[in-house]
Formats: sequence, structure tokens, C-alpha cells
Amino acid sequence: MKKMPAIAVVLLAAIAACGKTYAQQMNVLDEGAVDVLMRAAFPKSRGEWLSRLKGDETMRACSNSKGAPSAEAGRAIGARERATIRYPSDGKLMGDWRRGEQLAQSGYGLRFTDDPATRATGGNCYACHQLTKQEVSFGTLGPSLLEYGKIRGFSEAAAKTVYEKIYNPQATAPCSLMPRFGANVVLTIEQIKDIVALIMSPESPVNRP
Amino acid sequence: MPAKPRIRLPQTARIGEVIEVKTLVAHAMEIGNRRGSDGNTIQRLLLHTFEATFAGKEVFRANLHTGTAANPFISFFMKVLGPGEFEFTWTEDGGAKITERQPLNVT
Amino acid sequence: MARDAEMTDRRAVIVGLSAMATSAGWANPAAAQTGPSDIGAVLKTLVGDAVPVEGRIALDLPEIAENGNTVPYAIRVDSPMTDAQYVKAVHLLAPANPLPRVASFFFTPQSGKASVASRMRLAQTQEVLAIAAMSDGTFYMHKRPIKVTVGGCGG
Amino acid sequence: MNSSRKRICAAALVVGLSLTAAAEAQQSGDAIERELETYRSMLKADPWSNPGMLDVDRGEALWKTPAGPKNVSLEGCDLGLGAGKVDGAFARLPRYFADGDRVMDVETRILWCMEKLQGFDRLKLITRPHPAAGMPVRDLGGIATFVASRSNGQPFKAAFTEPREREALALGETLFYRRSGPMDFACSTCHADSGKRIRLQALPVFSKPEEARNSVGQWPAYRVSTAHVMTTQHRIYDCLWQMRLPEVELGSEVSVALISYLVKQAEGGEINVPGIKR
Repeated sequence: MKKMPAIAVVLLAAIAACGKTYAQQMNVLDEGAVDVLMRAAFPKSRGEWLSRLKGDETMRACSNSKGAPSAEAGRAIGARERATIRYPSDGKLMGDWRRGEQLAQSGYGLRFTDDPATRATGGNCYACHQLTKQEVSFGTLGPSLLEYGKIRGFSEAAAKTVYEKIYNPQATAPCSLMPRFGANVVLTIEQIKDIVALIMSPESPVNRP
Repeated sequence: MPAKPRIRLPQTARIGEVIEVKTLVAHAMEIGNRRGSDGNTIQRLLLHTFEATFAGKEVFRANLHTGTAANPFISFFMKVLGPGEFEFTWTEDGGAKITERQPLNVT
Repeated sequence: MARDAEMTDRRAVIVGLSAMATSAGWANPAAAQTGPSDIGAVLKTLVGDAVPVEGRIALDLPEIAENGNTVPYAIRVDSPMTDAQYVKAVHLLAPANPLPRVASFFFTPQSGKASVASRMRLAQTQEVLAIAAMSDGTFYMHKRPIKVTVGGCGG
Repeated sequence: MNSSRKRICAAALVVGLSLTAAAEAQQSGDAIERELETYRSMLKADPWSNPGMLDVDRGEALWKTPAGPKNVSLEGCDLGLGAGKVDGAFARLPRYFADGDRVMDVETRILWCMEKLQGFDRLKLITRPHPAAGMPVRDLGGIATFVASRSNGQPFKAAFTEPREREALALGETLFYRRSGPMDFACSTCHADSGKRIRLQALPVFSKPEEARNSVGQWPAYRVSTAHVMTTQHRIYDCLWQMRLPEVELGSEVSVALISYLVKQAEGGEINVPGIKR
């Protein structure tokens, strides 16, 4: 690859002001130059994959603030993301908790080796959350959801909160670590309903430990 | 270039001493039910037998099945009755053999 | 998949196993460990009509395997390892694997001690079984539960 | 009881129950963590049982054996300390190489030597550069594992004094926090908060030098889940794959920058290669 004069200039400016971190003044980093380097590092990217390399406005706000946006930026993210949420046309927020459990277990989908025709994309909830007593292999990046519905009295309001949280967590928690499953079309509305059922249904193992 | 088996013997051994012998060999130990990147099932291919002789006499043998992990590590023991050389042989499905020799420094 | 949240009490397993063995439960696949493999038939080939007795075998195994592809283990059988009395073979079985046999190790009096270490594959949470064939024609056995967990970013 | 008090009580109850469930989860998590530690320590207990050692040997043989269209060995390759000098070279990488006019980590440098010295086609070397599960590490990765192992016991001490090295660090840090892909993931999503795990796998926090020092020096590492040595470039490649990004090129500015950042964070940490991991 050739030299990268554009980024060199901005980075050197950053380095000149740099104390403890290597790119402390993140705002002087030229996003365009980073975009060019990203494009070069993934030479096989075509079509939709190209857009994956460039973040949207919300992602850039989160990246540039290392995940801690200012109050003002946070409000802007919240408003923008809230507007993305779509609700089930039948008005029902809960599907089948058994399918929800399968989705919670599966981390398949959207990787360049994955084939959507072979296997549906999963939600991979257990990667980050405890959900049931039965599954001991759960992550802790997100809070435990054990007995989530039971604790909240299985209320309709709680189910709506869960639905919205899965659809777009950044509507209420700007720069949340959780994917925007609905807004980014990672999961379908039907799949989100199944996961809501896993978390909120009285019959679900989440609520029957 | 295939990896050469690794053998770990004590640097020296006395007559009558029980020594530990460690062996490690590179092999996928294909079970026969995995799918390759082309979607086709990868044929079963195991190292099914491991034999160790010392001074020409068999001192240890193992039958390895699908439940043995890839790149098999095996540690076993032998009482040293005299000087000699180890010969280790791994036999693959189909009959191919991997052989490695190493003398034991008996003092 | 790590479905068994509760560890089975080891002593209870051993007692249960002995009961199964003495009631010839091993010969009946339906009474044996749940799993796709015919463990009864495998045991028949290894011990014939003999009834293995619990004891003499020490099986060093983790309680949880972070990954089932490589599970370290060591087996040691208590024996004087003399020409008159020694361990001929040790068989390791993982009854809930698609195929239950892990490995068989063959010793001679010159082995000095009947002790081996290796690495096995476990398809799921289960109880692995070690059987020792002694030079006098008797058999010993030992069973250990082990959990296998799902791991990694991809689940 | 008036309605606002009811709401407060309900809220308190919710919080209380949540805490109980969370405490229980924490307890069971700790027990599992202890048992997993037994497994990990059993895997590490005998370095002679680490199959990655087979690739250290293989890498050494590959380093010394003439190969490629020019049929020369890599003993003429300069890893930063002079042609053919392997001992301690990995501990000082990544660094700027004037001949290639760029910053290179160990794999990028070996790739460069295989192309320039041995005459291999670079494009072929970077096409499917990493092994599928069950397949051994490729030659380049085996050589990298050998080279890295020849810095065992030494601390990471790459200088990062050259302007281009500083650039790579700054880019690496920027990329570490950069969100991309349909899941909104950045490296920092999983590696910027202590004590967290994915499923049961503890996540090293690379933004904290003390954690980086304990982790980075184990790579390249033998991974039992895929039964092969995974190199650092492969580790990055796999993380980006999980982040739902396209296939990153071995030796790209991006992967070298991320490795530079990790190595700088791990400065002073001891190298002990190959590690053995889940």
C-alpha cells in the first residue's frame, strides 16, 4: 500500500498533542482517512458489505466519544433511534418462548461464512446475558435477565420495554453495547417477539427457575 | 511440510527406574462426521494405533478411537531394564505410518 | 450443550453404576447412559460377561470442560505391576458421544506403573467411564461426571 | 396505601428481587469460573502436551529450509535485528521497516520476506491465509509461531518512537473504539470493561495495561476448539469476522495498527508462546 499522507498529517497533529493515549484528541482524527484505510483493509468487500465498514451517525458519535457521549449527544442519539422502532402489525408483543430460547442460544448469522438459506440468524443473547438456570454458559456483558418477567409481574408495559430494548436499545441507552437488533434488521419482528416471550412469558424457563 | 512428532524422555535414566515418556503427534483425527468448507463430509481418518517399543520389545500400545482429541498427546511409563532405543509408531487408517526413534541415555 | 445445571453427586453415580452393573443393565442399551451410541454392545466386547467392580482406578479430570474438543485426563490404576499381577489394559469410554470409545491403553509388567495421560473429545455433558482389565481376568471400573459447556462469541 | 406509595414499594420490590437474582447469578458464575480454571490449568500444566509446540518445530524447519521460486531459506530475512537474527526479534515488533516503508508485525514481516526473498506470490499467501477448524496453521503462521517463541521470557519492548510507528498506534487506538457492522460492535464492546465474559470466556481488557500484559504474550496460541495454532493476525481476523465485518487482509494497515495498539498496551508483559486456549 502507498503512504497515507492525509492521515499522517492529522495523526501527527494528534500525536503532537498526545500525552497518555495515542490518539487522545480523537476529534482531530480525519474520519475520511480512517474510512480509506478500512476500505483498503477489506479488499473483498462488495455491495452491502461496504456499508458495514462505515458507521452511521449514531455509531460515529459513539466511536468518537469512546462510548460515552455528552448529555446533548446522547439526547440526539436517543431521539434518532427512538424514531426507528416499528411494532408488530398484529399488536402482539410475544411469540413462542421455545423459539426464543433457540434464538438466544444461536450466534449464527451475518458473518461472511454464514448462509442465511441454511440457517436463520440468531440473537446470541446468552453470549452476554444470563437467562435461565439451565444454561450455565452465559456471558456477563449485559445484566442477568433471570426471572425478568416474574419480577415485573408479567406486565404489558414490561413486555413493551423488552421489545423496544431488543429492537433498538439506543433509544433509551445511547451508545449501549447491545446491538440494535430490529433497527439494523439483524432479527425480524417475529424473532424479536419470540425473544420477548422467552423473557416475559410465565411459562418460559426464564421465569420458572 | 508435516510436523515431526515430539518425544520427551528424561535426560538420563538408571536401571530399574520407572520413567515417563511423553509423545505428541500432529494429526487431525478426523471423526468422519465433520463438514468441510465445501459442505462435503470429511472422511474419517484416524491414527488408530500407537505403539512404543524399547530395545525391540513392545512396552506400550494404545488403540485410539474417535473420542481421542486431535494432535494426540500420550504420556505413559516404563521400567528401565537396560540400555536401548525407543521406536514410536502411529498407524493411520489405510495403513500409513509415522515413525520416530529416540535413544534413552541409560547410566 | 450444557443442559445439566446440577452436578450429579459422584458417590450416588458410583452406587448407581454398581447397581446397574450387577443387574446386568450394561447389556441392555436402553438401560445404559443416554446417548446415540450402543454402549451395551461396546462393554460386551470389552469385558464379556464379567462384572466390573468399582475401585482401584483414579481418573483425573476437570469438572467442567470449557471446550469438548480437548479434555485433559489422566488414569492411574492401583497395581503392583509384577509378572504375577498387573494391569493389562485400560479402556476409556464417553457413552454420550456419537461413538463411545475414546482409547484403550495396553500395559505390561515392564510398564512399572499403569498410568497414562492424554486428551479426549466430549460431545456433551456426560459421565465418562474407565475400565481396567487385570491380568487375573477381573475388571475394575470408575465413572466420573463432567460438564461440557458451550462457549465463545458464536455460541 | 396511596398509589404513589404503591409504585415506590413495587419499584423497591423489583430492585430487591433483581438484586437477589443477580447475587445468585454471581455466585453460580464464581463456582463455574473456579471449575473452568481447573480445566485451563490442566491444559497448561504440562507444556509438553501443547500441540502448538509441533508448529514451533515445523516453523523452525520452514525458516531454515530453502523454498519458493528463488529457492532460498528465510535465514536472510531481517526481522528488525539484522538478517537471520531471530532471538528476541519478536519482542521488538511491530516496528517500521524502511525497505517496505511501513510498520509491520511479525506475520506481515514474514509475508514480506516470503515475497521479496523467496519469491512467493503475495496474493496467494494472503488468500485463505488462516486454517479452517481441524487444519494446521499455514506455513507463514507456523514460522511466526517459531519466531515468537524465540522471544519467550522476554518482555514486549517495541519502541514505537518512529513517526510511522506512532501513527500506527494512534490508528490502532481509534479502531479499537470504532463501531462498525450491523451489530454496532467495536473491539471496546467486549474488551473495555473488567471482569466481563462472553458465555464463559473471560474477556481481557486491552485498555488496561495490566490485563493486556497477561494476555497478549500468549499469542500465537493453540486453540483446542479448532485444534490449531491461531496467530495474532488470525485472532484479529476472527474478531472482525464475529463483528460481522468483511474478510480483513493479512498484513493490512488496519490489522497491523490493531496489533500495534495491543502490543503497546502489553508493554513489559512477558512473552510465552504458544499459549493454549479454549
